[in-house]
Amino acid sequence: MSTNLLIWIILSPLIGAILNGGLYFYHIKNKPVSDLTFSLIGTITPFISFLITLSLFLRMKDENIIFNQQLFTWLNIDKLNIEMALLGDNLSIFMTMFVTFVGWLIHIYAVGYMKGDKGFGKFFAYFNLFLASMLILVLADNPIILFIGWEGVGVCSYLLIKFYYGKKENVIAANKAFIVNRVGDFGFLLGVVTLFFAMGEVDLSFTSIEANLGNASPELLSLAGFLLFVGAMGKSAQIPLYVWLPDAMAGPTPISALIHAATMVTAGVYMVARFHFLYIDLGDIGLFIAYTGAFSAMLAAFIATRQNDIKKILAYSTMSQLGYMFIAVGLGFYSTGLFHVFTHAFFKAMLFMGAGGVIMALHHQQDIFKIAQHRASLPIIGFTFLIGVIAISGIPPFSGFFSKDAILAAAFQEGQYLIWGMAMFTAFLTAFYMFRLYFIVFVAPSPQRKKYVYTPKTVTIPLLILAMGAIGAGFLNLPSIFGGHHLVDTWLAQLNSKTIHLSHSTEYILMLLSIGVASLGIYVAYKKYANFDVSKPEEEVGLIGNKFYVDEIYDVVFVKSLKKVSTFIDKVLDTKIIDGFIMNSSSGFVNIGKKVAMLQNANVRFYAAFMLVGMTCVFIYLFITLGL
Amino acid sequence: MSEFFYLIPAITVLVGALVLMFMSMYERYETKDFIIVSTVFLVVALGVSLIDLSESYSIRPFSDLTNNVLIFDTFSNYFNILLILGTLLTLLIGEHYFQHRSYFKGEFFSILLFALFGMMLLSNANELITAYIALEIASFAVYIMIGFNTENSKRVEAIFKYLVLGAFVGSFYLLGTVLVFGATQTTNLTEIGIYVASHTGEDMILVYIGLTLILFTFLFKIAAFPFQSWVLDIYRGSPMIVIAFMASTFKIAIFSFFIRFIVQDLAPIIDFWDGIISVIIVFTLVFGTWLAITQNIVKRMLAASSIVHTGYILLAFIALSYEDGKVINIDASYATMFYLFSYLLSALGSFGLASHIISETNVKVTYDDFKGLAKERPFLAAMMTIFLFSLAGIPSTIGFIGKFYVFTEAISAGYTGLTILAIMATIVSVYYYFKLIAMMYFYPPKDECISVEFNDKRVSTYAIAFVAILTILGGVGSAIVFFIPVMNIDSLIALSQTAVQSLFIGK
Amino acid sequence: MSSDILSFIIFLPAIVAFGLMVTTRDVNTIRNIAFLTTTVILALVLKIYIEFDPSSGMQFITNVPWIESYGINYYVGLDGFSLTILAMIAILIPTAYLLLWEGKTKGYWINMLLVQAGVTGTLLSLDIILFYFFWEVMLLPVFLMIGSYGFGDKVATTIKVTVYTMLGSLLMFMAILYLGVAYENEFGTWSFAYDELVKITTLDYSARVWLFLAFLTAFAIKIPLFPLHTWIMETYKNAPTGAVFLLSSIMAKLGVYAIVRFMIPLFPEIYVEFSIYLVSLGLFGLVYFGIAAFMQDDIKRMFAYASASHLSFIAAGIFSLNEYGINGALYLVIAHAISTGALFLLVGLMHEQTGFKTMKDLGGIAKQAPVFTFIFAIMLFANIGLPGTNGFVAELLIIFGIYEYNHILGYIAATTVVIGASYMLWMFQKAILQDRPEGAAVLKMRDLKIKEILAFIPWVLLVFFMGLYPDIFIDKFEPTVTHYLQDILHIGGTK
Amino acid sequence: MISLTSLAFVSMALFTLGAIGVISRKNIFVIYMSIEMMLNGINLFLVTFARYHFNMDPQIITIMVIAIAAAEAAIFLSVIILLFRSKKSLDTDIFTTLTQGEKS
Repeated sequence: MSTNLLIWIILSPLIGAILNGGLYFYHIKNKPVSDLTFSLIGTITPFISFLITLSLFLRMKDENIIFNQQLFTWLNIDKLNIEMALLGDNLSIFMTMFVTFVGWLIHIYAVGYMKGDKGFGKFFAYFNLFLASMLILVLADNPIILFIGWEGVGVCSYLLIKFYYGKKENVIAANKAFIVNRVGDFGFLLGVVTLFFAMGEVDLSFTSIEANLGNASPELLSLAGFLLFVGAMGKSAQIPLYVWLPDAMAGPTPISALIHAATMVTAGVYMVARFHFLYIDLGDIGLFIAYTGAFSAMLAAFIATRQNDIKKILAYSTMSQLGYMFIAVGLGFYSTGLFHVFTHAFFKAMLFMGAGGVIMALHHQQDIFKIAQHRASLPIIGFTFLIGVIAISGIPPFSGFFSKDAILAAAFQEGQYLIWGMAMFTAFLTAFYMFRLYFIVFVAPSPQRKKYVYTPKTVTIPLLILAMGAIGAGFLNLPSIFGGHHLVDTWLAQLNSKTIHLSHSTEYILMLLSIGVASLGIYVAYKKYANFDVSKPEEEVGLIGNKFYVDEIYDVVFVKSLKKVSTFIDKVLDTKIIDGFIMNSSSGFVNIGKKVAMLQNANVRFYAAFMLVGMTCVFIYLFITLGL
Repeated sequence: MSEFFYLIPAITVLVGALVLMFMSMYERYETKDFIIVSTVFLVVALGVSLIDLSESYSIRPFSDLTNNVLIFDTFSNYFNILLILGTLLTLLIGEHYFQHRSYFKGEFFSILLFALFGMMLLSNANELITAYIALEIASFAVYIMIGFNTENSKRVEAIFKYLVLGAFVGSFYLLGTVLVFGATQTTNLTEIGIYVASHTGEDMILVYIGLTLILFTFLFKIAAFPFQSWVLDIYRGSPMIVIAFMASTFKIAIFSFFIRFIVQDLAPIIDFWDGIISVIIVFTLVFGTWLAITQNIVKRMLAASSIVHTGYILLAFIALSYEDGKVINIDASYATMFYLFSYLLSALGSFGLASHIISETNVKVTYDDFKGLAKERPFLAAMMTIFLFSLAGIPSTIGFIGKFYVFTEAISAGYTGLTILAIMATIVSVYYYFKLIAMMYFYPPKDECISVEFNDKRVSTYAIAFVAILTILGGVGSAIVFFIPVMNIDSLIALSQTAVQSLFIGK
Repeated sequence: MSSDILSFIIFLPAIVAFGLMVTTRDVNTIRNIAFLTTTVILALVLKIYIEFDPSSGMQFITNVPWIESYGINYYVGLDGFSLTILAMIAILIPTAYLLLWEGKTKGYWINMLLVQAGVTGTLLSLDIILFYFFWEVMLLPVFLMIGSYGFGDKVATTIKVTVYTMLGSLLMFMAILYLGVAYENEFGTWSFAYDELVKITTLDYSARVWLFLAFLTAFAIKIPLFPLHTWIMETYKNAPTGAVFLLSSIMAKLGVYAIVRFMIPLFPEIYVEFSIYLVSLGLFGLVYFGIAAFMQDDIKRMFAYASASHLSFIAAGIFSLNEYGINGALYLVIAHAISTGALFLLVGLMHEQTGFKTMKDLGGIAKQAPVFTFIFAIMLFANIGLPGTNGFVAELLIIFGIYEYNHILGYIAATTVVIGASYMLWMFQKAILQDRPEGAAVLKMRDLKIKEILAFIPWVLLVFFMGLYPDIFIDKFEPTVTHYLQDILHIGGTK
Repeated sequence: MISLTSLAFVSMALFTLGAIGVISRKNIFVIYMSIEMMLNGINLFLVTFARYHFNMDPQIITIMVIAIAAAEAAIFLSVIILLFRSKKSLDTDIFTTLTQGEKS
């Protein structure tokens, strides 16, 4: 069943981007364009795609069909045939749904947030472009087209991080993000290539890949699976390619951060789910993924406990939540993982928006202790922030609880007790550092009295909507023990992911455990920070405070050494050795020439003698040949 | 009186020489008049010899009287044309120079024509002593021309050296003749040829030795390896215009005689010297290259590069070889002749242009003096560039086609190694030629080198331009610009073919 | 007449150049007429591009004798390969004119015209002597440009690059003559047409290897491949913008083209024997030059390394000898020509404006010249092969090709994704984006004029159109590649 | 009668002496005389052959050679005069100015 609407989901934000870009140039070159124009274009276009998605979703629900749009043959060489085609199956529509929805809310939020910024128009151009690429990524029908979107979001994040390019650090952060992502893409591309040749050069659409997996040898398949996951590591900030995420917070506070956190980084999870048919048979690779996720989750949680920058904390929490998702998909519980993606999108978006509100209110102050010192009274933000914090710490009945708990249960059921343990511990840490954040920013006693700061409607309304999501989203996939119907799981049945079939008693026990762990974390945080003297802030010290020195190590191992090699090649190898060899040999030739030219001493007798010698030699030769 | 007809060019030149000699007794004639007169005679000679350019003939006029020492055929005619052309262009290009130098009196031009006469005689000579006399006529004339300005000690030193070495080597030539005579009892090329063809082993030893001695003179005049030393000094010491004349014509004259001797008469034994000449070529190329890259005086650089060019020509020369009764790779001789023509144009152009430039002042001697010429006189610089390209064998000039022929023949004769060496020499030559071009184009002029007054609207400039155009046409040919029919390269080759074929008439 | 259109395209610029040389001294007239000429040529080329029929081989052939006594013909024609590159040249040059518009002298424009004639001739000539003829002729104007309008130690640079390239081409000349003689020995007649020379069978193994190496040297110097690259750094650094543009965007590509057109068909089996080393060499160059580019401070010097890196990658793609590799390489030829050409022109503009071309002096450009920065960014991302731009398609295909050729090498080839990005982005950051250090005066840098923006629009469109819908472009030369692989080389290719 | 060999030997000896003289002597006059000596050696050789082959051509050639030598002498002497005038000396080793160096 094909429809022409799919492409418009992508096109409408794309057109928005182009319009905004053009207008922006007009704005800076000729005469100013009002922010209203930009914001209208910027906000309406995502809404249109959301509506389209919604309509498609409803049709799918009624007629349960999948949409599929063939645009044109993108490339057709020898056996490599790549169609520019879009696929709207349950998975992609599910993803599109909340990407467009949350994205739309973010746009509205941005209108309020970016008010008065010089680059208002540019910002919306980038923003729409980002959404468009994200949608390409989601709706693509084959890995190559997917890769176009994949890199597209990479570039947009680059552009947004370096949004204030005047400052060197921002640009460097952007470069870091882009290059680290390229490392991931390196893996992704090779994964596709390996897959293509392993399957005997068949058509590359997902359906045909799924159909032809049989042709490939298992070794090559697991290699391809691994390489693809390397790509996911880069995009979704997992060990060892996570270093770019915290730095990415340099973008326009905190919206680009939000992009990275809520939307883009989930691409990796989505991609793995896309290739579920590949990973389902690769147990060991799956396990590897799960472990990577678990370790990333724990590492991030650890680091987050000692960070003072509100955005950095949220960034690390994102990373740790992504770890959870990878645990799920690694173990084959794709729908569970995606469900966590879904819920996470809501509460994490809300948290970032709240943080943004706070930062905005305090004139771009990001250090939580400074924020605490001269605190503003932000009732709505405070309220919603609390919801978000509870949700992420996994306290029922908030959405985070259900999704996270499902993952824990899954790990337990698979018998991966180590992973389960780590995840549990991470849950504790999560609750701890999130509430640390909350208590310091909103609760801990502050020296001077609060002054009320007005927050624009465009900021608050999306917050409230998301808050509802954060509360209610969990019920969409209510486990059967609460009489739920696993709506998400059933919707994503195509992924034929494993399901939880533990005995109810064990499930109850596990739930209680996780709740207990979470509340323990909250308690500790309360003890330590509820009435913390914010005038003497904690230093970011020690192993954890310095993020385990990973950045420094990378810097030494990769950057510095590369620079050394490069200098060596340029200064020594090329200049001295290769070129030196050529130059010296030529000058040596000339020098011999100078010596030889001495024979031209302008003395006639010498010349005559010279000739005579020559003639004699000839004659000796002659007599020999004549045999005299 | 048809036989006499073929003598007309040579005789015209001789008469012209005498007329000029007589004219020079009277004070009232200007240099201009002498130039005009000599030009007239040359043009007549050229015209006459052009008449029967393409027909193939070979006659020995008045054989009872001259006893077959002279032979007139298409071959000699071809070379005569080149020689006359060279002389004529030298005159026209030098017109500016002559008028700026007070000491060029009437005799100079008669001597010039005498030199030409000697060379033409050389290309007609069919007998060793006649060849020697012709050679000496030409050489003596050139000696005098070099030292014509007796005030300048450099000129004198130049003749002195040229004279001593020339006479020294000349005596070897005579010795060779004697030995050959001792064996064959004749000095007539044809009879020598018959003897060579009919004898082997013991009888030939003297002939080999004698011919080797004669070969030395040949190598001396074309400045091959052991005999190259004189070139740099003589060129350094002589007036530019005389060098232009020597460089372009003398080599041709020498080759005309020796190609005739080798192809027509000595065919059966030519392979005997291949070993020697190969070694000589190696040394000539390497040595010439070494000399050329180290010179900073342009004259000397061009002189040294002429040594290298000798190497190229010899490369084609040894490609000739003999198998079961006939010369194979006869094409090599065409290649040689074509290369001679191309070298005539390029050398004449470069030396003549240099002489034209320095004619007002004495500057433009070293590389540095050429700085900024392009800004000063762009058209001269452009033409100089063309000539240098041609010398370096850059495509679109005749020099490239010449090299193409020579190398192709050398390879097809199996001298791959030597050809690679020649290619290397060419690569280096690019360096020293481009250095001059760089000087002309990439630097601002030096103040003391800016010659105050000059007008380039004069005969010599047009002559140079003419040579330049020939150089380009010779390289581009008719087909590249196929919608504009012009001089076709093939026609030149065809001419030299008929010329060489005429050597075999009556055999 | 339609067969002579190629000759017209080749000689029109030369004739115009000579005409202008003798007639006028006014720079503006010369420039305008020259620009007009290039646009006329562009129109003609587009006409050809439309008329061209991909499925049949050589087209628009002119074949008249030039030097009969040695069987040398004036033999021109074009197929998919040459058509693609011809179109590329025709599109590139007018824009370059518009970018170089101001402050040039008479000789500059005349040289530009002559170069165009030379490159077009080189591209279209099918007789190998004719090819050599143009191959040398096209260099001379560039040398004049470098020497006359260059910077720094320009004369030494000129002499060096001259001798360097002559070294290569004369070795090739030797090889050509040897082939010609071999052909004459075998068939009794002379011929230098490439489709005749491939029939030679009598050469023994060692001879073929030597000839192959001679050809390889000539082309490797031009491309350049490791270790024959040492001339480019100084040259690119000291040469004027126009010359660098021509060298990097067009002439280097001709080296690649010549490999495809002459070298591989002449010695297929030697080639196949050596291909593993050649592919490795190309990839080594990719990494080596990429790393070297990392620490450059002079932008032009960095671009020298960058394009050396890309061209080694292209060469590797060609050498991999399968449909993916060759198609990708050809595609990258165009993509790289556009992006690098644009970058060089923009950097040249920046150099003219600010007087700097070293990163440490530059900075804060983006604030003053947003449009400039915008186009710079697009070209930069096209250059590092961002999906959606033409660079990506090409790199993807080359990676596919090399992977099919050899898996391990395929993995190395994919590093291009990372290498290219790193040094380019650092340059972008240091030179364009970030502000100059505190206290340093703000550079005065004008934004692009409307004329220049218009000049760039076709390039930008091409970048994206070729990136989003490559198939229609590739269809123009893909059949040629297939035919090439199957009928000329009798290897690979299944369709 | 005297054998060909001995006569040939004498003439070759003359010739060789001349050749050695050219390269060994400093004075230009002596150099000139050495060259003449070489020519005379050749003349002697010619005459010898004439005698040996009972052939008159060499006699004529001899006379020609003498004539040529005379012409040579004319130029040579004038050059010697010029050289002496310029440097007031006839030592070959001082006439070595034509190397690289100052302009002409």
